Amino acid sequence: MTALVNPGLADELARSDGFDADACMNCGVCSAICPMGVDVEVRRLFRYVLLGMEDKVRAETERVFSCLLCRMCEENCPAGVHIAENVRTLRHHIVRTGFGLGEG
Amino acid sequence: MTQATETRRPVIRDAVPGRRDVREVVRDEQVMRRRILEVLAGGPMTVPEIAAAVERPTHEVMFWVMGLRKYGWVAEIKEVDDDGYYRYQVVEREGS
Amino acid sequence: MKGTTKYDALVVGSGIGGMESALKLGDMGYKVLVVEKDASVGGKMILLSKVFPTLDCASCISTPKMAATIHHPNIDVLTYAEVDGIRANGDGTYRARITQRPKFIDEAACTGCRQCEMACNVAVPDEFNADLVSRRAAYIAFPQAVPKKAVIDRAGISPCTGACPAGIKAHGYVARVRSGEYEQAFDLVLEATPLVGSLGRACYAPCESECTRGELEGPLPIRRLKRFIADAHYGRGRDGDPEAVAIEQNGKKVAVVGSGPAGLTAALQLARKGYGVTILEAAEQAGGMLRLGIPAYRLPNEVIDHDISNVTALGVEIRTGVRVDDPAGLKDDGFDAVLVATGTHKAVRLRVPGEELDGVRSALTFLADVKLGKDVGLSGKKVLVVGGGNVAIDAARSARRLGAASVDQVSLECCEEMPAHDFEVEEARAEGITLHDGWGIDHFEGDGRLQAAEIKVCTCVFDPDGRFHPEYDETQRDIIACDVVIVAAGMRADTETFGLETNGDHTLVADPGTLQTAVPHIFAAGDVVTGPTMITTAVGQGRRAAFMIDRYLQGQVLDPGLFDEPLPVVDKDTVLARQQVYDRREPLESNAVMRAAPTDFEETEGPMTEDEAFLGAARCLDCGVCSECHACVDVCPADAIKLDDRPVAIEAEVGTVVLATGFNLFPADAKPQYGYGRFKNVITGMQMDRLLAPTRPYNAVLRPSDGKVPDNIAYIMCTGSRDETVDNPLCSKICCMYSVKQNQLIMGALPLADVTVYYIDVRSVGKGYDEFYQQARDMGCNFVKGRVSGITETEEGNLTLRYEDIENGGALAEAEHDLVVLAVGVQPSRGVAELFAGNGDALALDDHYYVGEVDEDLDPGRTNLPGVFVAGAAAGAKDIPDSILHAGAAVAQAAAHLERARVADEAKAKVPS
Amino acid sequence: MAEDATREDQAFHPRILVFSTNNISDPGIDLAGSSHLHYSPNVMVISLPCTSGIKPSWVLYAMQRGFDGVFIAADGEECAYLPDCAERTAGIMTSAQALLEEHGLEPQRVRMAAVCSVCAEPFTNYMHEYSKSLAGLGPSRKATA
Amino acid sequence: MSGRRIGVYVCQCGGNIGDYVDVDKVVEEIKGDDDVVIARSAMFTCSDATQQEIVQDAQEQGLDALVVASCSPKLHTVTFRDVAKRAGMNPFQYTQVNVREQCSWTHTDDKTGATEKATRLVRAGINRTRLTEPLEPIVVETTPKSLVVGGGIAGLRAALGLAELGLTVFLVEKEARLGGHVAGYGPMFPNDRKGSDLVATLEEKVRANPAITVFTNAELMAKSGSFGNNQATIAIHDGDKLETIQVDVGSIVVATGFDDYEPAAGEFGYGLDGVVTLPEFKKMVDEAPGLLQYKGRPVKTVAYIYCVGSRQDESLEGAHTYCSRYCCTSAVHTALEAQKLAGDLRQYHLYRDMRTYGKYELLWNASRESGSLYLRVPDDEPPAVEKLSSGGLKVTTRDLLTGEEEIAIPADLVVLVTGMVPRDNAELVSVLKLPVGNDGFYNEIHPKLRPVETIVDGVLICGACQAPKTSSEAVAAGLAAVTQSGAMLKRGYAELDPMVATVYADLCTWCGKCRAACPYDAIEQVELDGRQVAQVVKTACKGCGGCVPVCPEDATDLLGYTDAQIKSMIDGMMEVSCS
Repeated sequence: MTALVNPGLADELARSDGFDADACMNCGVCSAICPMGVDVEVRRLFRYVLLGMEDKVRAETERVFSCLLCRMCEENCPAGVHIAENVRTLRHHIVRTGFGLGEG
Repeated sequence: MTQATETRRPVIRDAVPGRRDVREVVRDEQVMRRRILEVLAGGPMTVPEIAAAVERPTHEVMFWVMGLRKYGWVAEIKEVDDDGYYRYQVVEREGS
Repeated sequence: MKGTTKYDALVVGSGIGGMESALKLGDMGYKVLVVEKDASVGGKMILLSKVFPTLDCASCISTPKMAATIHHPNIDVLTYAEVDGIRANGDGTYRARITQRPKFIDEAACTGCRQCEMACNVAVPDEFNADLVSRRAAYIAFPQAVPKKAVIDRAGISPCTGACPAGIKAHGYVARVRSGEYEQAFDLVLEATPLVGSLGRACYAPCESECTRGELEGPLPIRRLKRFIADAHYGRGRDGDPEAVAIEQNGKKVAVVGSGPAGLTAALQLARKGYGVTILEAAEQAGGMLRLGIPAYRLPNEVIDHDISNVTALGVEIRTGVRVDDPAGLKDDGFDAVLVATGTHKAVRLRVPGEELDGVRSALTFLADVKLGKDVGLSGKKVLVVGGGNVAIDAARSARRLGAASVDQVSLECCEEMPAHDFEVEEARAEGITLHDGWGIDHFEGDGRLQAAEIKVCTCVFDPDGRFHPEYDETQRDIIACDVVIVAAGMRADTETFGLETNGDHTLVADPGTLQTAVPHIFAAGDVVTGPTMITTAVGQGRRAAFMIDRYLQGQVLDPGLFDEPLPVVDKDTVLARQQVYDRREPLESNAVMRAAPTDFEETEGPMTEDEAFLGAARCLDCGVCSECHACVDVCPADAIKLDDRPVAIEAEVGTVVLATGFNLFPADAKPQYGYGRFKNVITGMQMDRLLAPTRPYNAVLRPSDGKVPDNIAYIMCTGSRDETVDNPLCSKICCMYSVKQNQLIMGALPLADVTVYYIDVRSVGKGYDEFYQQARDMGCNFVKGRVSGITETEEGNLTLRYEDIENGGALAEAEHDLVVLAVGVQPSRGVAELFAGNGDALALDDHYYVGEVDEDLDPGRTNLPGVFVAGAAAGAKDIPDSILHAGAAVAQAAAHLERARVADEAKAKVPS
Repeated sequence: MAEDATREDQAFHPRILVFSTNNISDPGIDLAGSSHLHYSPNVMVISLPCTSGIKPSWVLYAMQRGFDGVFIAADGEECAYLPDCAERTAGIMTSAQALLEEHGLEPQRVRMAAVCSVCAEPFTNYMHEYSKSLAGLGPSRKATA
Repeated sequence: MSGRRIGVYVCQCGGNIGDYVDVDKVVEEIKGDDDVVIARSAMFTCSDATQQEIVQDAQEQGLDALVVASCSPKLHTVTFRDVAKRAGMNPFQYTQVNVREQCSWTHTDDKTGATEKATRLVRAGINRTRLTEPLEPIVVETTPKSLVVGGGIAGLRAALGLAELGLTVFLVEKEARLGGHVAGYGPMFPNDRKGSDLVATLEEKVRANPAITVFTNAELMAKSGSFGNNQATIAIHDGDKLETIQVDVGSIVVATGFDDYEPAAGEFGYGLDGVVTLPEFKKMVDEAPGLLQYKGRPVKTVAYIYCVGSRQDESLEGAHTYCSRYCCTSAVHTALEAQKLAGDLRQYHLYRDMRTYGKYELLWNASRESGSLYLRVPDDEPPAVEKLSSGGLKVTTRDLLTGEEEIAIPADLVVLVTGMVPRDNAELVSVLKLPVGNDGFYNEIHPKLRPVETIVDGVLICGACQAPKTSSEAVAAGLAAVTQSGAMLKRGYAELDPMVATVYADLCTWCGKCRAACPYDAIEQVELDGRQVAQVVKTACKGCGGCVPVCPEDATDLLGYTDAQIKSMIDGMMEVSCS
């Protein structure tokens, strides 16, 4: 299944909530350092947003909410991405737009 | 008053086990030389074997054995054993 | 090289960029000065295993360049030297201040044979092997060093040695003991003084007070180590120095008046130099205060005998029972020079009523009588000792041993202020002596024979100017019944008959630097000059006097500066700052046996066992690095050790400056999640390069934790690079390639080992580089995209890496490896801008603290300062070919700068004034 | 002692001539000395700028004068003179072997290996191995005599 | 007896030699050898005292040659050559015998063996010395002039640098204008300076410098000569006219640059409307009138495909397997420039490894933050470019950073990030005999020891003709070539090592083998007494001896290492009969 890139999602999140993961260099440290283990792969999550893969983001709703917001990833991010803020942003967005709600 | 004296000596700390400063380990080479040579007098040994015999951590023994090797007191036997360790033996040191 | 020298160019640093710059400028005909801070030229490249992508041997490439640099007729190289500052002259030229650090080796004589290194007793981490193994304080940097000459690493005089008034190399003999070289340790002390055994017992050890380890758990037992080596030596029945008897006599004769510490020491020193020395001693036995003043439980007579035999073995004659009243007259007996070292043997009187009563006596004669075995008849007597000093304590404790019914001691000072050492007061109390501190004697009572002493409270001992001026509270009094009073109120020199000028306290007047008296051939040393002091002070005086007498008799100038001109003492805080953590090592406890009522003069302190000596010496921190143990001096066949070498300041006028100061490697422990420094099998790329190099420290690739051949090695790329968390967003450019190079070499050296590289992007840019990377892949090296987030250590010392396996679906993964190599990046070298401090224009650095290039596009290598250029990695991360090309660019412009200056000068010269 | 000496004398210790290069392999051989590594004193070294300049006739001449083997310590890739140094030296080796065979000597009496400026131990090992293999061949002059 | 008067000094080096070699015995053994006038042992031969003793001996005994047996020649050859000179001898009639590193220290276990060996080595040294000839350094006057081939940024900077050293410069440019590729560039990384401005700055200085003569529409036609002195023939086209001139130059700096990779038709959709190469795109951005446009249409989305023409699979015919080094950074920088233009631009980069090395990493960071999104394409699955019926383009790829997802990017423009390829310079290669590597770029002698020198004496290479480079790296290389020229020519003369090859003309039958063996063109064919013979061009010879073994007549020798000397050394090693 080929996904068509859609910059609209990232734009909208940036505009409404200040989402910003542009600096990410895709090194994967955030995923690997997460004390929650395999549950939250923020790097990939952000990438779905950047590429505009809305269905993928939707499918990760549970993960987005399982994040402890402990900022371990943020402290270790070599690119200085505000990861926790972005996760919060995503939650806000999901709640606001009803993403994933009523489906579980 | 007491506090001032305390803060004047911040470098003094108890060691964390297994984390002796490299300078400290290296300094002990001169003292441990005798022990290690004594132990090796019984025949060649690997670093873990020497460590067990002198009752010191293997990584510290590594420093000492390599120092002794560098300065001509011991040499390795060419073949590695099945576990991947070289054995070291005493060599006659020139000029001594 | 001294004074100011003119050069066309100054090149700072002699790594690959510096050597290239110097060679090319030299070839152009310019005079070049290269200043290198290390002991060899070559920089970091010479330490590498091989170089990518050709896998040339780094050494084979570097050594011809190193040799060419050092032998080039137009290049002068200063190694082991620092540029302190560079000042612009304003006309495009510069003036550089340089310090040639002392190498403590006569470079012309050194043959590079490494015998000093093999003999050296101080081990420190070998920075040229990335701290994987030790080196010695005396060392040649590495096997291919150019120049191949030794240097001795000296941070200064160790505080213990610096504290010794006798000039004994305390650190030196401790280091000798640590290596099990007891005889050499003995000889080292004997260099300074014959009193090895006496000082091992009776010295108050100022060295221990200064010992840096004292800032931690407590000082080393330096004095007892000296006793240990004396015991070991004398116990072997090796009195004296048999070889020394063969000293060639120079025909001159010296009389030494007095056989105390100063006299014996001077006699030994003079006899060694070939003088015929005669000691004239007024007492029945030789030894001075050692013999007559120090009780046997502290210093047995046999020990003094042994020590004196060190002197007599050299042919020194000791005539006892000979009192000299006219030192000058000894010239008539054929002595060319005289040393007066008669000490202070006259007791100071108390000046209180009743002092003349029978039963009141001086501590000096009392102690002498006891030591010489005379019956002093104290058995069953009530004894009162007057005084608060060491002599008083000695007298009290001696009285205790002689069967006195009771021993009381009266001291003007209260306990804490008593001049006696705390431990002595404590020991006296333990032996049952009753101390009345803060009391003074009012008078003694008795009818011909002493019966009691009346004492009164002393309120103040000294006046505001610190002069002895006791004041009393006359209302508070007490009476102590006593049969014998031993007065220890001080002692003074007995110099009335000498016909020499004296001070108010009867000490002799002598020049403090030369110890010469007003009568040229008479010198004076020891307590007779200084008043009562310590044994070590007297020993130091004896050494000084001998040195000066020798110069006097050789007809040389008596310059105090020539005697023992030591390096500055190393700062203790600096020493302590060398280590992050100190392993607690409790000091050796005293083994002195304290009995409540001792009845004999057995030594209270026992000997040290060999193990105790080892452990005691092992606590030494090697403060000065070099211990001055003289092992190198002993073995150097070329006599090239020059411990009196000192820094030399050099100034150079230069037409241009090329900064080739290179780079630093990222300190791997600044990424604590990778465990460098904690996990033994986490090493840096430089360490792996050393393990792979032909001059490798382990002779194989082995795990540092236990010496196992690793079979599963991981590389973590971008350690300290491309990483905001360590404030370095830059790519270090070289790490990918050096890792790929190492991958290939490891696969060659350990065909069975797996190699995995955790990377973000493999940056193999350069001629043949990408092909080289592909080759590593083809050889089986495994490349995993994902930055490792953290490492944990297993019990076996293996390492578990956590990472996201990005390219294989992004699964989180863990992998276990038995060796991890951190591909550390580069950092700017420090202190370059500071070289130009004080100039109107500072040297501009770029945003990342590398030396700034103001026009990288057209003038790469040009800095903001006219005539100052930067070559190689000092301007940013560069691999070897790029560094060489960059140096070429810097040199082209430096030469153009010189050329412009030449043309301008010529034009100026042509203009008629 | 005297007996030992006699026995020693009777044993065959091959004489080896080594050709080294001034910049690369000779420093490697020097390093073996600085590291006090041991090999037979019957090994003697002549240093040249580049092993591509060795004449095959020198190899034969060495045999005729009593050497038992010639070892060429080549630069390999590090040669600063000739990029094809390794191939050239290999060619010289081949010619020398042919020349030896013409004169009834075993081609194994000349050998070549890359020795770099820090190859102290490899060089020592080569000398040990080569001494051993030449000892197996016996003295060279038995053929020419 | 040769009549030579040789002094032999055997060093004890303290105990370093003396403990393991019976030095006195060695001296005793060789004392009676032919021509040995003095033989002594010394505690430290290198000490000042012994050096003076040698000088004194030489003067008293009329020594004309010297042998010192001590440590490695690497330590003291220079020292004792100097002693020989001070003693009035020719420094090349000195031999250093290594009895420390190669004798005493390796045989610490065998004093008898070490002593015997030392005797043999010293005797070899004496034999060699007996056959030495006095040599003087070859002094060559050099021509303080340089020729620069190629007027791109590297060549221009080199020309200027050479002139600044005081050398006379000729600059030859094939095209009608100077400046090469860079002249056509707008802002360049990393300092955003315009390529055209950089070139203009340089050109102005070059044109104004009286020491530089510029020939455009010109080519190097022929070259001859040797170290420091070359003759170059330059052809200058003036319309249909062709003029040739000859110049004498000391060095030739080749800075002929690169070509952009030209994708094949259909390669990543090349040929489709909207598929352009990086240089084409850069020009579009440089010249964009405020808004990025392609053929009049505004460009909203750009997709970059990296590594086009670089890092190609080696199994492909004529593959460019190398990485072109500059293109990642150039594409990133161009994207940043494009982003500065008006309009809301979306940029997608399909890369393999992002190679923004060193400080260029900052550009990549900046580009990500300015609206570029990067996708990692699999090495073995190149992205597909297709033309949509709507007129736009679509690029499809799997993005390794997003799991297994296949992603499609609709794009107005597809930029093929093309690399550098070597120029077709067949003529120049044949004129200069320049070595060319497998990748088609010119090869230096040694990338680390001599990175701008070629095997052809005095011919230097710099810039992108050697390997892909950025502009400032090419400039640095150009200046390095200036430095190398200066090192050869600045003093007006050069002293070359006299230990060079020599030909015995009487033995030579001219077969040409020696000439073929010499990569340095140091052997020429000359007529001598009516015979064709070989002759060594001393100034070109590097002294490797590579010509010696190839001569079928044994007519060549390397001075200092002659056939007779080597054989005499072998004799010396073998003539000992140690008691």
